[in-house]
Amino acid sequence: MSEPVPLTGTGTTGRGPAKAPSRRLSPALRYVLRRLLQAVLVMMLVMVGSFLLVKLAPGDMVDAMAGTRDLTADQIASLRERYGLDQSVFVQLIRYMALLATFDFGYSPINAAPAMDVILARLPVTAILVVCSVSLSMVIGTIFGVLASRFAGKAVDLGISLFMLLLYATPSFIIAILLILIFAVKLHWLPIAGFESVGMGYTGLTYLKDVAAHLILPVTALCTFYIAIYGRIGRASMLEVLKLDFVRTARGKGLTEGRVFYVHALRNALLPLVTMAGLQVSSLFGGAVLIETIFGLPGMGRTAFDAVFQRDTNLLLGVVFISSLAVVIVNFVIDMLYMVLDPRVNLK
Amino acid sequence: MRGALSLLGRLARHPSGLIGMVLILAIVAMSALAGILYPDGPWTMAGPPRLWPGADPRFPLGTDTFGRDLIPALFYGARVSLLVGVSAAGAALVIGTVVGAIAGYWGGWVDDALMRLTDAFQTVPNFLLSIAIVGIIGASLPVITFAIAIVAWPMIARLVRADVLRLRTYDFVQSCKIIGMSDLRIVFQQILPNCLAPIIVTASVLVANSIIVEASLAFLGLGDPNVMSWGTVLNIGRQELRNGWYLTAVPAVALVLTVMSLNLIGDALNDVLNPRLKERK
Amino acid sequence: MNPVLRTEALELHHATARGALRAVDGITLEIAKGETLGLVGESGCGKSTLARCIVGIQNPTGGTLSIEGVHPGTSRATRLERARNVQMIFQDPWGALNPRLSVERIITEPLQVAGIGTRAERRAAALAIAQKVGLSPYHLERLPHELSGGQRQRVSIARALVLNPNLLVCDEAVSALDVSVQAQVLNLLLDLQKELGLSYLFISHDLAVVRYIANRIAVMYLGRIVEIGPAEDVWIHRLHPYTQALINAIPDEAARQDDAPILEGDVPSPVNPPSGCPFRTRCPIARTECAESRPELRRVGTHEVACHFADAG
Amino acid sequence: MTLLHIDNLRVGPGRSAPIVEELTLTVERGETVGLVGESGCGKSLTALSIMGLLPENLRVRQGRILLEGQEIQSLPQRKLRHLRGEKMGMIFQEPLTALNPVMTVGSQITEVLRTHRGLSANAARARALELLTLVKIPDAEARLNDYPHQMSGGMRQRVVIAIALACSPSLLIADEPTTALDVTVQAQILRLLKQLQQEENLGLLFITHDLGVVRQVADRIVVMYAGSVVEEGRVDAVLDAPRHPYTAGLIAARPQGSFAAGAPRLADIAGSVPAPEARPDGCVFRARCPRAQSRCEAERPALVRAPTGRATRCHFPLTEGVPA
Repeated sequence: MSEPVPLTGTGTTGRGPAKAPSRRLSPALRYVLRRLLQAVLVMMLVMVGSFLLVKLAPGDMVDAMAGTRDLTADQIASLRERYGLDQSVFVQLIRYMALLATFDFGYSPINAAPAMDVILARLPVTAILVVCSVSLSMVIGTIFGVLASRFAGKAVDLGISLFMLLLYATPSFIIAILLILIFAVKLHWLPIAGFESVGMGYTGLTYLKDVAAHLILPVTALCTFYIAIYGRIGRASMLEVLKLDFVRTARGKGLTEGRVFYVHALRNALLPLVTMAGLQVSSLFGGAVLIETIFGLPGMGRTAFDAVFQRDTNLLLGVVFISSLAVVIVNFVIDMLYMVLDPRVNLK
Repeated sequence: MRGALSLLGRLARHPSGLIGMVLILAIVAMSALAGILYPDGPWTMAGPPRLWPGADPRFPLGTDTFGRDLIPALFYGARVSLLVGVSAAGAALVIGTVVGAIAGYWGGWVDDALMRLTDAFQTVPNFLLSIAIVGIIGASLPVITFAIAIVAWPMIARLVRADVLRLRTYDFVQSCKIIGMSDLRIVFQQILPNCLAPIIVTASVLVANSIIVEASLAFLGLGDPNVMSWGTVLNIGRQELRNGWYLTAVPAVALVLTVMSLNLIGDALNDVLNPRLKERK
Repeated sequence: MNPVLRTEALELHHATARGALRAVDGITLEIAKGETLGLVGESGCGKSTLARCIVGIQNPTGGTLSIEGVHPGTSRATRLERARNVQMIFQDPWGALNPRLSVERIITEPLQVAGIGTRAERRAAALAIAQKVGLSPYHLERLPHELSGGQRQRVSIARALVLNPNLLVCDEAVSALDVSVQAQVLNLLLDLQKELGLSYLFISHDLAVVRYIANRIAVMYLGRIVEIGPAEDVWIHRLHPYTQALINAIPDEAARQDDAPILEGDVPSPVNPPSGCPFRTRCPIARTECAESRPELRRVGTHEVACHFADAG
Repeated sequence: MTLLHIDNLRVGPGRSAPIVEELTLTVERGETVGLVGESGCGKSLTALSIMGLLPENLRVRQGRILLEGQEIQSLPQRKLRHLRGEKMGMIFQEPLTALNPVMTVGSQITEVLRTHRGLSANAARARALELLTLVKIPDAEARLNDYPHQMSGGMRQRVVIAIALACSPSLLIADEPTTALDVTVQAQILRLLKQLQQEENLGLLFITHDLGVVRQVADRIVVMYAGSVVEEGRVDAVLDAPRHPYTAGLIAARPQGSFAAGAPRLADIAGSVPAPEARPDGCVFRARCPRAQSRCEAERPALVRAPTGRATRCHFPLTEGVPA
């Protein structure tokens, strides 16, 4: 085969001119830093919002801290001074943000302890709920969505779509009650409430089994809505991707339909689902309030519920802050994951 | 107007659109007739307490723990659900559309600032924030509506922004700039009417979500104590789960049917307004 | 006589993550009344950005621009003033018209925005201009999606002409059309020019079309003009190696001489373009000087060329 | 044996309103056939029919497609799949979207080889490298690990060509492969395709709307209008002396010459292409034809083939010496 003589000696094809040597950051690092900065900004906005809510609450922070304890007028005045309530609103905001940034949410009167300690004690239960629900709903929902798209227009698709619609339209707390009625009240298969069987002194594997039995119903109740979401988005995303040109190229190469579907199309169709996970985590921290209250689980959601009814603003806003922080962290991790899944992302 | 009527006509020819519209019309009729059929309101203790459905022909759906008839409760509850659902969704729609349109069209730092604000609202767990707002300010219908709308608008804002970003590169928008049209007029008269389809579809989902959140708040005991909502009955039912699960089932069915009909309408709107997606089926 | 359009060292740079993107990098040109300047170049050479600067969608970051001898500002009044002098027609006949507005509304909109005439007068004006571009009153009541590609391009032209501008910027205006329709639109543009004394800035990647319609031709590469002059001279006595390569690459020309040298590689990125002559990385006659100093446009015979060695060989 | 033989093909959504009808076409080994027509004439659907990649709502309603004498239509999916990639490859218009954005270029080439040839990972990679070099991608070794978005349009199109040629097919279908490219890059790709076609003795079906491109690459030309072949013959013969009024119109409508001092008007073809469901009876071109007579309305002309291989579907063809 004869190679044509190149017309120029430089051979700079495709990539353009050699990159100018510079101190500029690599695109990937720039992307990570930008995302980090955005996360910090978002947390600062959450702090400002939290401050606004405190200002809207009847009584001020010190009233709340004083709570049921008897404080002298002097003590109250000195507390007011300590928290800067005699200063301008802007200074108060800065001080408040500084406190939040060090996880100092103030005192929780109903628990007679710093709000942060209360939250830390309740965090693990909620974390377990959220992690189990996200992973389960994502896997199950995606499978449903992909199946529906594989058989688009056929009976399987219709069946799955109807089921998704039912799950989508039923609020999680109604599912929770339904599950309790069936599996706890009628069938007695699973415990009705709580995180573990009290007073049994289980250890080791038995303990894990006991906790798992307690968690089956709450996790299921939290999952259903998002199974439907992932199913619907997954189906739509697959159908969208299957219309793209590269799918035709893949078929034109003579690849098996399975490879075209599960390797070429699926990888691209997964991208919007991954983005969804961030929103889901946020929504689960909200849903946990209902589910933990119904199932009597000692988590952050239940704590928020108690705080609302006992007017413990510090504790309530502490829960809001910690949940938001968790969501920001999850979103950051997802952004990093995205960088691996979609090689184009850090060019945007 | 003609466009709206023809849209309704097209919806009626779509199977899920038809089912959804019939159901939603029934709910609307319930809320409209509540005051006429039950002038005494939902709170009257009309009969013996804890009557199971069918036990007494005067109370086909039974009575609650205080002997209140469940049928007027359902009718008045429909009123609250629709009122809160539609007004919260409407408010979210307006905020979201304005924020999304401004961010998408002007771009630059305006876009950055508005999108970080949107991020912040999407980061705070929505239901938690709603509870915090209602819990701190106090439970009344306006506050509840506000608490729902304030967490719902970011979804619309993102949607509208994405669409405006796409449309603003279109040559017809460029051409409007060339003829010297003002930016506001370009956004609201030229661009936004072209994003209507996804906004309308999302609006139906938004109403459904708002209804769920209102019911959830009332279920937790954070509803407006002066109005009878489906959530109020659910809250009462929760305490009677072992012996009177019908108290949960009756409002739950009403809630699920309402939400489902709105979602059916949303799906149908999506098909009718985006013929592109329909080709595949 | 004042030229309709005059640009002097016009620049548009914008900052990107990797450095300044020099989309338009010092363009000096003039268009006289009734003249067509054909602007050719490959994608990314900045020809569309230049067009957008001229009609005022983008603001140049350097140099001057004057339309009918006036430097247009950015205030609303001057935007309207500019609109009456220069208008643009676009490539994609599907994206150039708002899908929700009737053809009549689309054509009368420029008048309405400028506050010209009553509703009835604007309607009459739309009717008149529609007739001129070969549309019938029937078309005025239609929505854009009810028209064919060629008809839509006629609507675009009518909208652009309703304010009686002197200069029409045509950005790839016939590139998306089938050959037979393209011929219809080209004929229309020539007829309108004869009748109304219009000037065109005709931007296209299709050299055959430019050769057909232009009096003068300018060739752009990486934000700069590398050759400009009367169409015939540029075409026949093409001096810049890039112009030569472009013309040799036209399939018809290539079919005639199968072994003509063709350019290797792609256009470099306008971010951090090559030092010296931007074309040197693909140039068949590049020498070391080309990397050191950037050739400016200089007069050679009847036209201008930016190359150190254009007349050497 | 003829490499590709399409006989009286009819493609459409249902029994009526076919998009492609009465299409007969052959491609020999080592021959380039240019398939020409304006948008909507059915030329791309013809290509997709050959590949068996028609969209779900369209189907071959009639006729046969034979590849090396084997009828494709009756083959089971599995066999047909094997023909794609092995015996025939295809290049598409839009190199931007034709490659999977989340897979490396290398893996998109090797998967063809592994599917059809069962090569090991190493062997497939070695062959992929060979292919990238064949399509003249500089620094091929490094490019194997690149993602498509890291390449220019011309480079991506070379990758698509490499994929199509991976298993050394005997038929290559190129659907407007240079339309989305700049003119200098187009010249590179056309030259590359021509060279590969000669070296590998490929049958090349080259679909385009650009008569200049056809003149440059093709041996024979087939002109389509509204779903049917209207003229066919050696490229020079057809382009220099068209017989069908549509071909003549297409040629005359192209801007030629002129330095604009009173440029001559182009001979445009009045009206526009009818939609498949609005095609008139008789000759589909008659409404736009300057030579149409009453017979054109009454009777659909047949594609009349001369011994020279020249074929025309017209009752009143232009004869040589008469200007178009």
